[in-house]
This record gives sequence, C-alpha cells and structure tokens, in this order.
Amino acid sequence: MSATTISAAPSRTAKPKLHLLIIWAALLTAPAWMGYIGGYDALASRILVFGLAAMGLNLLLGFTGVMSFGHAAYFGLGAYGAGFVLRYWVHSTPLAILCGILLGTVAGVVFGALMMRRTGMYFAMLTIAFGQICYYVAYSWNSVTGGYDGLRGFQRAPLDLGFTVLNIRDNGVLFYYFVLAIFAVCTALMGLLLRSPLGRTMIAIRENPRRARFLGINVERHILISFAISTFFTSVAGALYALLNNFADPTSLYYVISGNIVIMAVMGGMLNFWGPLLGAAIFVTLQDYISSMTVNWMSWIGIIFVAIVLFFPSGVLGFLRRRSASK
Amino acid sequence: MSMLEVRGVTKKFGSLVAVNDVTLTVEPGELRAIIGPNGAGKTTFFNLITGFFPPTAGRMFLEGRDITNVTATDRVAMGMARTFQITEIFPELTIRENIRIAAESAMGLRMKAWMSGSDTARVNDRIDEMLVATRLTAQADRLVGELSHGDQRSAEIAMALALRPRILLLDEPTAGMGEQETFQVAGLIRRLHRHANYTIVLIEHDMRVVFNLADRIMVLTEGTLLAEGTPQQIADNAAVQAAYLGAAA
Amino acid sequence: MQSRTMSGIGRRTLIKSGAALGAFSLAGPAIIKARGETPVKLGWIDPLTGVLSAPAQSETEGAKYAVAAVNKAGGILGRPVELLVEDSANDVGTGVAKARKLIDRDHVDAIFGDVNSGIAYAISQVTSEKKVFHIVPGGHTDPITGKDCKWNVFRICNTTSMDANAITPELVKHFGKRWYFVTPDYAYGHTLQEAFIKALKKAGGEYDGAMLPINTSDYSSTLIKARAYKPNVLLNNMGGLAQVDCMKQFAQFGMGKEMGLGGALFELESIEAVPPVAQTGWWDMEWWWDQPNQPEVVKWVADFRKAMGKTPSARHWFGWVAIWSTKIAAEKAKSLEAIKMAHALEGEELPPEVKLQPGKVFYRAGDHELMPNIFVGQVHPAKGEGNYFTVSSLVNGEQAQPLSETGCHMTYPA
Amino acid sequence: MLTLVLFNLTNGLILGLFYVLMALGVSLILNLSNVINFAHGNFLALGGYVAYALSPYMGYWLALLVAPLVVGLVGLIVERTMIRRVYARPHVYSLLLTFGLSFILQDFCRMVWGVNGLPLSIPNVLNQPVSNTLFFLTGYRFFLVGVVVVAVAALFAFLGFTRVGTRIRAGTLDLDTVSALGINIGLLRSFNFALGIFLAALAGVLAGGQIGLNPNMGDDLVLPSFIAIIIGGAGSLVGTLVGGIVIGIASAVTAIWWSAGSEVVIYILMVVVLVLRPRGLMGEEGMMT
Repeated sequence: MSATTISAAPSRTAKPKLHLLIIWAALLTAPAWMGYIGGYDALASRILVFGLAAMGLNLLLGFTGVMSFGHAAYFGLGAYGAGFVLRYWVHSTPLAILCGILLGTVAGVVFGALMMRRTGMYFAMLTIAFGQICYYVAYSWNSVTGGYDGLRGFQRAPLDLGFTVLNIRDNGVLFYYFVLAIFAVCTALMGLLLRSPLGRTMIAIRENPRRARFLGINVERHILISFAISTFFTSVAGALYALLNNFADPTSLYYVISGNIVIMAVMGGMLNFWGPLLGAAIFVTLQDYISSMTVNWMSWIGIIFVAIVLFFPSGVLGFLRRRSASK
Repeated sequence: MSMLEVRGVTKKFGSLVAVNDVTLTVEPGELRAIIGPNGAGKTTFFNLITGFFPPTAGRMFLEGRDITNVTATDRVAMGMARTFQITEIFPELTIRENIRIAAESAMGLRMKAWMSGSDTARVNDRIDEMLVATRLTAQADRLVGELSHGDQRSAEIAMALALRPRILLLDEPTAGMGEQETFQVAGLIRRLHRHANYTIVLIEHDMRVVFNLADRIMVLTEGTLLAEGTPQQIADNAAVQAAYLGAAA
Repeated sequence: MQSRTMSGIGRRTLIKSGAALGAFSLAGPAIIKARGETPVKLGWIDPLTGVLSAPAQSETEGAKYAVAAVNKAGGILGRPVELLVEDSANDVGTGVAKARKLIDRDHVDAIFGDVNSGIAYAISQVTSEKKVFHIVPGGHTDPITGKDCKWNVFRICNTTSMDANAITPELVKHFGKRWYFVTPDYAYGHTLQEAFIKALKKAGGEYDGAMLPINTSDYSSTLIKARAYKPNVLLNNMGGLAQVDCMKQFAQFGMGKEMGLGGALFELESIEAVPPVAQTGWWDMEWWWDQPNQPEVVKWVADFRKAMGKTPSARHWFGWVAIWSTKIAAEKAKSLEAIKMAHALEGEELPPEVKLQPGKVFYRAGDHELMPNIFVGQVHPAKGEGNYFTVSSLVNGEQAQPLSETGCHMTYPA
Repeated sequence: MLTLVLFNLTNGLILGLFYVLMALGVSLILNLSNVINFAHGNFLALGGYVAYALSPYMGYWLALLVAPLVVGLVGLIVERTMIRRVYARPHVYSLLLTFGLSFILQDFCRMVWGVNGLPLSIPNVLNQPVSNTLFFLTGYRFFLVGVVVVAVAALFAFLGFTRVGTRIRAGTLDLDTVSALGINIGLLRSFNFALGIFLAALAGVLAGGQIGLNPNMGDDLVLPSFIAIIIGGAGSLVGTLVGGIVIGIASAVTAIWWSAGSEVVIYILMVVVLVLRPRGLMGEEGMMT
C-alpha cells in the first residue's frame, strides 16, 4: 500500500486512530518520562514548539508541494509580536500570542503576494531573501526590537482563567501543558483543514498542478492561501517560542532556523501529517545531545542533513512504511 | 450561436510556426474530431483553445464571448474542460477523491475550509453521478495510480465531466490503449455525445474511432487546415488521402 | 541525578509537585553516594561555534585549567568538581535551552556564561528564576551588573564604562580631543560609545562616528567618512573579528600617518589575527600576562604555557577567576546554596594566586562586579612570545566607575 | 560632500565586484543545475584557507591560482558524489543538501585551522595606498579589481566562444534540447559546478588578503549574492554582474548617511526591483516563472 499521501484525507481504517492514541499518550505524559531519557521540561516544550512550526511549514511543503526556505521569518515575527505585547503593552499571555500570530501572518500574506509570481528555485530564493529582510530589520531597529541583543525584559504572564490562575510563568511543567493545549488546537485545525475542500485543493496542487489548473483551480491564489495558512501556524509556534525563552532575538528569524524547520519536516516524513512532529522530536533532541557531547556538532548536524537527503528522502515514517510494505 | 469559434489563430515558437491561421467553428451538441499526422500542430491547437498559452494572432470565442485573453482557469469556469494526451490525474488519490476535487472546484467550494451538510451531500451526489456515467462505481475507492490505463482515462473524463462543462476537449483519449480499452473509452464518448448531448472536440489517432463517432472532422497538416467536413467528405477528399491517409497506409 | 543538594531536592520537589504527574519523578534511581565523592557540577555555557568562538574557546580553556587546579587543591567543600561545557552557538534560544538543561536535568550547582552579553542576560533570567548561582565571565554590556543586576549574578569582565573611563585620559593625552567612533550597533557598542562620549565631554572634546552592523567586514566606506572628519584618533569599538578587519583596513589605507588608533577592549586572540603591520594603537586589556614584578603571575603564566602550549589571554584569566571564585564563595558560605554563596562573595577579596595582579581585587557588593585593575597600554608587533602589548598604567576598577553610576539596586528574594 | 559621494561610488564599485565574483558562481550553478548552493560561502572560506596553507610553499602568486583549482576539484568531487544525486528530486532536497554541506565545511575549517582569525599575508607591493588623496585605493584593491575583471572577462569569453561554454549557455536556456543533441549533461553540470566553486575560492583568496580568514567569512557574502541574482534577473549572467555592482554601490552610498543600513539596503533594493520590474533588471520573462 502506498496510501501515504491520503493519510490526511478522510480515513476509514482503525490504524491511524492507534497512531493518534500513541502520539497523544506520549505527549500528555512527556513531563513524567522526559527525565528518564535525559530530557527536561523545557526540551519537551521546545519539541512541541518546533513540531508545530514544522507542521505549519509542512502544510505548504508536504501538502501543497511548494518550497519555502524562509519560514524562520514568520516564526521569529511571531516571537517578536508576542514579545512586543509583553514588553511594551500589557501583561497578557493570550494577547501576546494573538499579536505574534497577527504580525507573522500579515507578513506572510504581504510577502507571499510579492513572491507568488515566481516558481521553483527562484521562489525558494525569494523566500530566503524575504526572511532575511525580517532578520535585518529586527537586527537594525535597535530602539524597538533591541537589535542584535534581542528583545528582553519581559516574562510570560500567569494565565487567568477566571475561576483559577495557572502560574505558567514559574511552573515549567504547567507551561508545557499550556503549549500542548495550543498545539492540540492547532493540529485539530490543520486536520480539519486538510479534510476540507481547501485542503484537497492543496493536495491536488501538490499531486498535479497542471491538472489542478485545468480543473479551474487558480493555482497561484491557492498557493498564496496555503502559504498564508502555513505562516499562521508557524507564527503561533514563534509566539510560543518567545514565551518559552522569555526572549526574542534576531537569530530566531535567521535562515539557519528556516533550514532546521525544513529538515524537521523532511526528516520525519513530509507526506505524513505527524511526520514533522516526529522530525522535530528527533532533530531537537539530537541537536541537544550532540552539541553537549562535542564542539564539532555542526559536522554531525551537517552529516544528518546529507544522510537524510541521500538515504532517507521520505523521512523516518516514509522509510518505516516502505520497510513494512516490502515485508 | 456557435459553441466554439476559433478565428484564424496562429502560434509561433520563435521562428517555428506551429499553428498557422486555423479557423474552426463547433456547434452545440456537435462531436468534432481533429486528425492529422504527428507534428501537425493538433495538441498546440488544443492548448490554444484551452488557454495553455496565448496565440500569436487570431481570436477565440466561447458561446459568443471573446476568450482570447482569458486564463485557463477562468475558461474552465466558463464551461471548458479538457483531458490530456498523457493522462493527468492525481495518482495517489482514489477515484472518488479525484472526482471530489473537480466537483468541489466546479461548485465553487474550493476556498472553503468548512462545508455544510447540504454542500457535502451535493458533492457526493455529483461524484456518484459521474461514477455511474463513467461506470467506475465498483473501483471508486481504489487509488487511481493502481488502475488500468482505460479506467484511468475514464476517471480523467469523469473529472472533466464533474466540472459540468459546456464543451469537452479530449486529447487522444485512446492513445496507447489496447483493443478492449479503446472500445471501452470509445463507448463512453459515444454515450456522452448521443445520450448526454455533450459538445465534444477530440484529437484522435485511431481512425475507426474517429469515423465512427465524429459528426465533422478537421484535418491539420504542418499547422495548417487541410480539409474540413463530414466523415464521408473527408474520406473522399483526395488531398487528405494523399497527405495523410495515404501516408498512413 | 546523584548530586542533589538539599536545596536542590527542595526546589525540584516543589516544582514537580505542582505538576499533575509529579509523582512519577520520585521513582528515579536513588543512588546516593557518599557526600565526599559526589562531584560539584558546574555548568559552563559559551558560544563555542559562531563569530565569538575565539574568545569563547579561551574562556572555556581557562575554566578547564582552573577546574584541574581546584581539584588538585581538594575540590570544592572537599568534593571533586566536574565541568559540564555547553555550546550556546551564539544563539539566545539555544543558550537558554542549555541553561535549563544544565539546571533541570544535570542539576548543576552553578552556571557560567556567556561571552555574548545578550545570551548572558537571557541566561541570568533563567538562573535567577531557578535561584542558581551565576557568574558571567565575559559578557560586557553594563545592565548585567547595572540596572538589570540580580542577586545571584556576578561578573568578572569589566563593564564598558569601566573600560572607556580607563583609556580616555591616555587617548586625550597622546592624540587629542577630536574623536571618530566606529561602533557596533548593539547594546555593547551603544553603552561603550555613550561611556566614551561622557568621558570625552568631561575632557572638553568633540566627536563624530558611525554605527555599523556587528559583523561588518568591509570598513572602506566608514574609513572614508572617518578621514573626512579629520579626527585626532579613531576609536575602533568593534568586537572580535570585526575589530580585526577594521584595524587591517585602517593600516592598509595608511591612516595611521594621519590619526591615532585606539579603543576600549582589545584581546590577545584578536591581536594574533592581525598582520604585524596593523598591530598598533592604545587599548585596554582586562588582564595582561606580562607582569614581571609579580612573581606569582610569572609562575602562573609559565605553568599555563607548559600545560596548554599557549600564552594565556584575559579570557583564560576570566575562566580561571570564575571557577576559583565559586570555590571561594562556597567554602566561605560552607554551602552550595546560591543565596548563601552570593552573600559570601559580596565584597570578597581575591587571593594573589587567583587575582594574578597587584592591588586589591574584589567583588563590589553593590553591583556584584569584580573590581580588578584595567591594563592600559600600547599594542605593537610581537617582541617575543605573546609580547604584543606594553602596559603604561594600571587603572583601578572602582575608580573607573563608581557604584553610584551603575544604576544597580540589588534586591534579594524574601 | 561631493568628494565623499564620489569616493563611495568608486568604493561601492570595488565592493560590488566582490559580490559579482561570488554571485556569478552561484548563478552558473543555479542556471544549469537548478541548485541553490548554500555552501558557496564555505567554499569561499576554504579557498582562503587553502591559499593560506599553500602560500608558504609556493608563494602568494601561485597560491592565488592553485588554491581555487584545488577547491574547484573538491567541488567537482562533491558534485559527482552527492549533488548530482538530487538533480531529479524536488527542490527541497538540493537545498537541504547544500545546507548540510555548508555546516560540514564550516566545521572542517574550524577543526583544521582553528577558531581564531588568521591573517593571509599579501605581498608588500600590494599593501600601499596608491596616492594620498585616494588613500582608500590601495595597491591591493587595484589588484583585486584587476583580478576580478580578468576573471569575469575570461568567464564570459569562455561561455561565449568555446564549445563547452556555448553548451553551458544553451543548457541554461533549454536543457532538454541540449541533451537531445547528444551532449553529456552530467559531465557538463559537473564541470560547471566546479567552475562556480573555482570562482568562489578565488573570491576567498582575494577576501583573505583584505579581511583575513575565519571559518564564518563566507557567511555574509552568500545572501547578498542571492540578492544580486534576483535583482539582476534570473537566467542572465550579465544581469548577475549588474546586480552585484548595483548592490555594492547601493551599500557603499547608503553608508554615507546611514551606516547601520548598509546591509538592509540591498534587501530594500530587491523589494523595490521586484515590485517595479518583477523579472529583475535583465531577466527573461520565461526564465522566472
């Protein structure tokens, strides 16, 4: 069976439900077992944040078949948007997230519209270039962004639910569950999207842009829509990243982060809905471990990139699926 | 009013003239075949009609409206559907999903992230209707990529039909098919034409199919119109026999 | 896992019990070794990759060298010392993640870092939140021990104001009062330039300048502008490799014939990257190895050279002082509890074998800034191994920036 | 003020030529292989370091030529063993591959030559300003301009007048036709890749003489070279040439009034060009869509 690509389409089998069970059970209990495999709360939160960013990117990369190497821009803008609210305006975590989303997504729509007339490698190159614009703005605009030193001097605010206050500021585990809750909402939205006509249109463009065009689908417009949606989810992740670090800095907009997000999606398997999350888990953990063990971690990360591209192009999930198919 | 009117279109690629001053009129309900030897410019002519690229000169009208500068996507919205010489489908989706994408696109739902129950029912009805029309109901939930060539072609036609086109353009629907599959697809086209009264323009190599199905035939050679008429007129045309049928014999 | 201090358990249990699943964590492997064998864990974070890797590597070497020496001298509180080095990759997010990892997973007793003052600041947010003793060996921006000072954070390297105040009289004396600044456009550069301007105005001088992106490698446009201003001296405030590039181009353009060159901070690592023709100017060294009148320094440098095969730089000294200060603090407090260590280190004077320079070197209680001497002098091509700099005067740190000017209001948690 | 502007214009031209050398290599590879080479800046650094390693044995002048050849050979090996395997795959793979290679190469330089900056000594004859008024025109800068002009002229002559060059240009326009003519596209691409890397390494040796060597030295030049290509227009090497000079001048002139903006200005310029003339200054309409 090569039903890899329709895993996001309406599924009638029981197997994906088992996947869901395992994924959510693992995520819900993560703070309990992270410690035993050498992890820690912040690492678990980091995995979720990058997993969300990679899943957001993957709506574009894996499900619409369009390459972006500049998603760090929307990730970073999400972070700065959240930071601005907490630093300059009000002490409210939900408002911070909303503003992060707004900043990232508006930039995504504007840049997307400017780039959309290009395809292929030039599109990829433009995504990098536009990402770098954001980087340089954050880097140069000292008075607002804090420049190279980053935006600092803010902290995520405890969450006031009316009947009780969740102190996500000081309690790392509680913050993890806060991130997980937002992650859950986002993945539910993504899942619904992919089951909707819009989602099917995106898949149609990935599968065969020419056919899609001659079914009356305006391919450019839908790529733009997909791009915008993808930047939306990536900026949610960015906003959470700022809350995780209590900090926003230009590096979060740098193209190296874009590359990391892309490799996470590819590493896990970009044709699978959950692939990018798995990729993020593997990549973030590996990076964490390797960089503690050797100062030459860059070589190892580079070798991972090369090995994935040359030997596991369909990612871990794609590789497992093919192995089980060939048995 | 004619369904499709093409007035003196020309397409040049650099110094190469692929289509030279060709005129064509297709009436509603007509089944028109376009034949000609390889490299005669048939597919280029098709691509001009469907808006794949703009003509160098000439104009085109769909039901009286000038479509010369209309994009391919918008031509679809105006009622033009096509299939390709090499089947263009979504191979890793099921037939049902393939048709669903077309149906949702035609019903203006493609931008929607959420769908009402009544819309879902309408889409499902349209899918079932197309499955019945193309006799694919039994294979509906199989991946298109796994199907036989003939079924794939039928699925592609089903997608085109799901658009509820005013005019259907088929580029060599029986290309590369065996006897049985050719028969199957030709039967489908005949039903669409005779029973559902579709206006159809098709490019075809198989002369048995052409002479069996077509109301009128146009012959292209080296990008120019050689002859035009009923199957009988074309069969009797000396120039056609010399340039094309003779060469094929 | 094995090195839980009493306070560590208390803190961790508190955090965990707040979580729904806190109960699981108590089932961990509870091997409690004899207290004497349990190492004291020190977490060291520096940008070992990226543009600041040269100073970061030296600092880390200094720390490792110090850990070996401390262990030879009986460790800390009789326990061996273990140094856990992490690369912040010059990225705040990574630096913060590493700090959390060292604290949450490895349960380190103290955190050190970072050369990048932005990361140092971000880490200090984590350490103060987690109440972990934190020394910033080499991140210079003023707020770390200034208006954003924290009870648990100590700093070894100078503030930019200290550096600027120390060199200004020399520059005015040797060159004049018309200055042109070439300054990196980030907090370090801004505070440094402000400090210089303040000092220059006191002396009645005038100035102009350019703010450049921090990683600038081509200075031709800037130097053209600088020359048009006809200053007495060009102040190269850039850092690391950028500073090196600027010096090279200054020399290539032959500008040394027309104006002096100087600045606040310069480092041995950078001098070695400059070709001899460009090794020039008046600078601060935050520590300099060549102190022939200080026998313990001469011996230390000789030992270091023998062990490491290189001449120690100020960054090596930062690493050295950071580790020894931790030992001093812990042993004076008789505890590894951050709050006790912090109180113990306030006002504490470093012994000769640690301070490695003349005079009184101590942590100022009001801002937790180390008060060493600033070595002011002239850079020149090498006259022997590592001999690139001749000290003309030592400026006392406290004199360079009185506490009242730091803006720090130290508060301890209740 | 006028002198200052004139100085900066000249200076920008010199800067731009630097970008040109870099961008032409990226452009060559992009046009024929459809690969964005992220590792280009690391090949540049490698070029500088190899020259540093070789010059004690053969002197500066010979190293200037030999180092790019050596690094070009490394490029050839990289292309033959890795890059060529992703030509047929979606773009994402070639991007990730060169991205990973850039990590490895950067770390390699760090491991072999250390984290401290190293000076690449240039002959003294090049180290003097030519005149006192035009003090920023050092002998080395003249030399640098000369080398770039010669290299670019040689490249264009090669592409215009030799058989292999003509094929590379034809392949840029229509790969299918070229391969239908029985030309070995694989070999052509390998050679072309090595040529692009040669240019990067040459830029590295030249940059080493001016700004010194460090493992990150190429990082800040990669993105501007992308911008040069976008501004110049896809598929046009002349466009890349113009684009590189334009951003060099823009960056230098901006520095007169707004020093901190000398980096961001080239991105602003790119957006302006994209809005006003989407295919770039010299791009061909068909190439970019």
